[in-house]
Amino acid sequence: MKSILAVKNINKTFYSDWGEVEALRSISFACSKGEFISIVGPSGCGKTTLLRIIAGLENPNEGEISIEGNHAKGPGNDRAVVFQDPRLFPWLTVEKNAAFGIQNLSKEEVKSKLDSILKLVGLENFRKAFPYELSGGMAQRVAIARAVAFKPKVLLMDEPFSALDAQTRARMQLELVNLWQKTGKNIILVTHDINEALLLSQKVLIMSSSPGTIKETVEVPFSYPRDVDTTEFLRLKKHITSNVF
Amino acid sequence: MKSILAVKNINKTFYSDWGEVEALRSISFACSKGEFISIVGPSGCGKTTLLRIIAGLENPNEGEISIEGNHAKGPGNDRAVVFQDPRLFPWLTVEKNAAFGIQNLSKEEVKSKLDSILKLVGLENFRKAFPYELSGGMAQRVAIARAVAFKPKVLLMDEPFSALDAQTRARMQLELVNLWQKTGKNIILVTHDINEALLLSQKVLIMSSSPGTIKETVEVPFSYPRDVDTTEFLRLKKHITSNVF
Amino acid sequence: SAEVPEPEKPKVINISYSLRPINVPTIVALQKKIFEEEFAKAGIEIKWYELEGPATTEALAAKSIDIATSLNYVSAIITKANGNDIKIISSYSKFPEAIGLLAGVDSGISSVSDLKGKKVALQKGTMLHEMLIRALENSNLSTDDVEVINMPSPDAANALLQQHVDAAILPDPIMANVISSQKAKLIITAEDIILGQAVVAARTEFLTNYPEIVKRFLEVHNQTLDWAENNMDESLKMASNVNEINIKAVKMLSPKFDFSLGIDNDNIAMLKQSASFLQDNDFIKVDANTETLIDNLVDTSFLP
Amino acid sequence: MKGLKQIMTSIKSQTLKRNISDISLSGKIIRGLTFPIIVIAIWEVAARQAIIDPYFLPSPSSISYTYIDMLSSGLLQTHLLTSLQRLIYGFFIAATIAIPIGILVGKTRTFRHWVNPTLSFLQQIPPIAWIPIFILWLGIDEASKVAVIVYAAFFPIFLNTVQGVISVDPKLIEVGRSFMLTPGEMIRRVYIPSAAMTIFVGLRLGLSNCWRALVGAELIAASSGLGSLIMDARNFSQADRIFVGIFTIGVAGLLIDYLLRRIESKLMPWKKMYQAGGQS
Amino acid sequence: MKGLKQIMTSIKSQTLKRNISDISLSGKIIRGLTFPIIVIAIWEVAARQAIIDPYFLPSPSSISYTYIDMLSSGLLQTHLLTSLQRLIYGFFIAATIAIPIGILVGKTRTFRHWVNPTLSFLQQIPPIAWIPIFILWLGIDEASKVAVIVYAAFFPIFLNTVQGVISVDPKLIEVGRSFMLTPGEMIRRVYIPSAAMTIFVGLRLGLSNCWRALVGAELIAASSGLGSLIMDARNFSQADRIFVGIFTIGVAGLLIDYLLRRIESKLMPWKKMYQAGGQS
Ligand SMILES: Nc1ncnc2c1ncn2[C@@H]1O[C@H](COP(=O)(O)OP(=O)(O)OP(=O)(O)O)[C@@H](O)[C@H]1O
Ligand SMILES: Nc1ncnc2c1ncn2[C@@H]1O[C@H](COP(=O)(O)OP(=O)(O)OP(=O)(O)O)[C@@H](O)[C@H]1O
Ligand SMILES: [Mg+2]
Ligand SMILES: [Mg+2]
Repeated sequence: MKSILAVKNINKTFYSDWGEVEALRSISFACSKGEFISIVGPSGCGKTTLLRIIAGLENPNEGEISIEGNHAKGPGNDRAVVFQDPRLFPWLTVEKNAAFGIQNLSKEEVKSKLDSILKLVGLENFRKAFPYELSGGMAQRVAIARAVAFKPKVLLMDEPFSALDAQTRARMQLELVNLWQKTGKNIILVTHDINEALLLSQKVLIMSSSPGTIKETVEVPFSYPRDVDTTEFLRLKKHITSNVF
Repeated sequence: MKSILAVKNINKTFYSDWGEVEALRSISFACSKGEFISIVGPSGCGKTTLLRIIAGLENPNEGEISIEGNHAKGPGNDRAVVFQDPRLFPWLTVEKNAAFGIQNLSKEEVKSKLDSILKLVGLENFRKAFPYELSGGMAQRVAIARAVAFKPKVLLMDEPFSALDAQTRARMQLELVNLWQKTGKNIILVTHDINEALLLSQKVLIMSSSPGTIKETVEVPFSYPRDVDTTEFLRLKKHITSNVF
Repeated sequence: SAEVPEPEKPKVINISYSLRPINVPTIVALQKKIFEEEFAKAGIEIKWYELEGPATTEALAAKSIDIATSLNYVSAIITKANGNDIKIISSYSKFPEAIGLLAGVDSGISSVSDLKGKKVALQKGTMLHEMLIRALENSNLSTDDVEVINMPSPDAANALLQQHVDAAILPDPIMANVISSQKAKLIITAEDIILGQAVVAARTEFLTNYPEIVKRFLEVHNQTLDWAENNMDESLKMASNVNEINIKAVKMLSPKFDFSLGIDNDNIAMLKQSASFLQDNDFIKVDANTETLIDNLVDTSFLP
Repeated sequence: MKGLKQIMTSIKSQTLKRNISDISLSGKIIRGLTFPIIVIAIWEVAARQAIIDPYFLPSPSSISYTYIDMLSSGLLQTHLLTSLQRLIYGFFIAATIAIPIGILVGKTRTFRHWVNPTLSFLQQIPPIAWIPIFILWLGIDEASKVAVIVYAAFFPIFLNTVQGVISVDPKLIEVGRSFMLTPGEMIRRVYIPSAAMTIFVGLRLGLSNCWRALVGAELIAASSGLGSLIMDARNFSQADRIFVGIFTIGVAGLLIDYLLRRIESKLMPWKKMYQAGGQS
Repeated sequence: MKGLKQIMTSIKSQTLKRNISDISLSGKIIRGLTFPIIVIAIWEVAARQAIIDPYFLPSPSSISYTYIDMLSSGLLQTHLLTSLQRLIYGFFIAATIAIPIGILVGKTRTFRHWVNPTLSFLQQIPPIAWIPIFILWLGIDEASKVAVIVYAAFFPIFLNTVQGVISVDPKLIEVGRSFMLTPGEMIRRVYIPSAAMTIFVGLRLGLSNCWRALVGAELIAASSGLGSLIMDARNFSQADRIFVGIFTIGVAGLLIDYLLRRIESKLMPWKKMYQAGGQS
């Protein structure tokens, strides 16, 4: 299969007055077209840093990212990010925040697109609200809407659902899988939840910390929609939890 | 048992240019001395608003909060808050952020206290780091350290562990229960994770949204340390998930 | 002789003026648009600019104005010495009586010789300054015997009234105002001490290009003077209206000003004295010959 | 019961709102006027008791007579309009230059290195030192007066714009980058809204500098304008007219300043977050 | 292998760091000087070709002769020191008044209503209008000159402090409130560090206003000082001395401005977040 995204031998160290932090060491993996990959690992292991490097927002000390075979320097139209914190623009309403990345569309098209996306994230009644009027989970949902509306080839998501309750989260997860299957997008999802990773993605990269490395890559062989209560699922989860983490 | 915190008939509506949001309606509950209560509910149901009202940071439209029988207006030394976002001071290092609330202690005492607390949250190697050098989970852990170091009677926590991976979270949960048992503090924990609520608290308030009301109060009869895999635990969890949510 | 080619003429003449304290000829000229009408016949436009202080000499040097009415002679000499190529073509006004040395009523000063050891406020580098130094010389004192405090005249008046200084040299109408407060008294005026003169000056380039125009300008000025002379009351009323000071004050000030045109040899000699005085006191840095400086500066050939 | 409660809540909310706007109307004005009125009252009494010399401080009542005189003769209006025109030209020119350069300097570090020392040098120069140069380059008509005003307004606007741009939350800039905004879009959609509050402070400071610079500007060949009014009155020691000039400048400046603040809060409804203390 | 790699990384990091500070040293200075040097070069050529009138713009070389003259006679140093002293007094007094009032006004809305209109009025008044009043109250010695400078510096510092305090992140204020900070602690530990960057812009603007106000201040009975040097030179149409005064003010101002910015970045190491683009 053709690889749409290739991460080659990334090293990243942060230098501070008080010392250095080796955040990533020798990270390599590839993502073939339409693949849904998730990255799990303990807090501070470098998940966000890796995602930021893939997004082109941070330069690695060594190694490179290539998209469809081309060396990618800096951000691109082909990737969109859901950051770990919502990062909404305080001067824009919910709908304007969600529409932030939309380009080259007529007013009507934008409107109908917004309608469907805001419904998707359950905020159709909060179109005119400003970010300071939202709850933590609502803000994060606006951020998801903003990234999805951008229609990138690769969707990079940094713990997008961690602020959500089980029910909302389940709905959003379902919608994400739907979106992925319908559009054939690539998705790279950072999460700290092994369950979520196994439920959603085809491949799970398991990272360990200090320095952040990929400890194991697990293929998830189940078909969609997945059931968390099957014995195979539970066995794989137990395997990861006990052996890897 | 003497109630240390009483929440009496709270109503809260937010008025905006684009409409009003009735965030809380007729919320009443009491928290007896040393009790550990958690509040669960869907995103946007008013959990944070309720916690903020208890903390004295927001005024309800109706109703009142009393601490040990006294009407509490505004924040007090008796309560400390872990906010939903870390809210660290960007100009302070990790250790200074953690020590922010500490008062009337000698330098040595502060140092030893910080040592133990930073170890607790696993950041002993990041004492001198500034907030922008931390990962999302690390920042949240500093916020927890800051609230715990303040030594309040009532600890109010708004989804403190939602940014953490399973392992770190489990460790922090354990430490929280230890702390609670050792000090006899009251803890009110907002979470969107029913599992977490059942694992940690003695009483779970289940909220529903629009308007935010307390739908059911569930007593958790298990002794500590708790095991999530017992049939009683799973039955209670299933009950809540299917009947209440 | 009808075949003589039409002399070149400018499209516009830019003229600076000052209405203060009571420059009657200019007030009359502006009110009655005398110059405008006169030069319109030749197709020349007149543009007036109210200018004060160093801005006048700067505007001359920048060729923003061609003729400056009412430029004080000290500025004229200093700016000429520093290379501003202008010429004095006539006197505009003489008003030594409108400048005076005032002393606080409680200062114990009743003559110039009492100034020894006292604080005198005035604006340095002006004719006020020249007056002080000359008055001191006349009383066998020097600048070292007094403490000169450099201030613009309005502030100097303030300082005198509040007894921050013992004496001040002030021009009218500030002088009159201070005297009327009865907190200060007049010791001497500048009469017979300094020229106390404002001159009509023009850029040399303009003079050489349009000598006839300049002559005409002075002629018209003379006509204005005649009119003012013959209509004294009306002129003074105009001055009162334009400057918004009451007619009584105008009538009091008016006799102190001599607006007649022309520069006689006495006047030139006085200018030369002033120039060498300015040089002696370091107001003119250049090692120029003050005699030739004034000879180059004054040009009486345009007078009617 | 439920319906009644809702109505009650809604009434409450409305009275609440009315109360807030009440404070912002009459209450605000009364509070704002208290202090000046006390000063004026003391001053009037002191003047009547001849405690202060009318040569320096004429009594408020005599100033107001002069005020009325000058108003009814239309003279004051002429002065005000002339000055206002200069001021508005100068202010807009300054803003038009200072904001774009400020954004560039704030955004691009290299650019900052190139121009910072030069600007930091020019910033200190007294306006009066510019006057000869302005006369030379711009003549003695309106242009050089406006130039003095431009110079007065430039630096507050410039420096506050730079500051505003530098302190834009880097997280939001990253969002812009990740959505591939062009540099122009980045400025329009991220930098300017973020920096708007700080830029507005610059505009307000710049505007007040304009008023202050009027006297200096109108030293250059002005027969009309509030600055020249004050200067003339000074030369004639007419204290009442000086005060008329000062009050006119002060009040006109205050009104425009108020206008600017109104525009600011209209442009930035989300700014109230900073009064409300919200969460995001 | 691993050890080698670490050494390599460390060397890289060090060269990286050195490079950055390299730019901040010589490179910065060279870039900063390019523009002024070009201007001076063109100016010198134009002066030699007699394209510009030396009456207004003497050639840079002739200005530098005067400069050297005035330096060797010690005259310039005296002027500079006199002015510097006034400036430092004025600046510190202004900062000492403006920052506390600014914090109060920014923090307390009621207080804002009381004083805002008055301050907004006073802000517009031309300094020259104050001179008679300062003379009345403070005499003609140093005090009234310093007062003019205080007035010049007050408003930029004040308004930027207010702005800084108003835009403190309400979330951080809530943290302070929930930790029961006393009002004093709140100011010291939350407001001031948050507002520091904006206050520093105010200080820089205030300082440059001080330099600009020197001429006005030294109209009052000053026999020495850079402002009076410029005024005298203007009255005597000595353009070379005007420029000596301007350059001295410009360079001295630039140096102090630079100093202020150094202090700022020393006080606020976390400020680099805004250059790095970090996360929190
Ligand atoms: N700008 C920075 N400067 C210095 N160190 C940094 C910076 N950003 C991240 N780090 C460090 O790099 C390491 C990895 O951080 P990262 O944010 O990638 O972790 P993470 O896996 O996303 O953790 P979490 O799950 O808690 O969000 C951490 O030790 C952090 O302190
Ligand atoms: N300052 C505010 N202004 C207006 N509306 C607000 C404000 N704060 C909260 N709300 C509204 O109140 C409701 C409850 O918000 P709250 O933050 O309490 O939810 P929550 O239960 O904490 O949700 P989450 O789990 O997503 O954090 C939401 O609908 C939100 O839009
Ligand atoms: Mg992260
Ligand atoms: Mg919440």
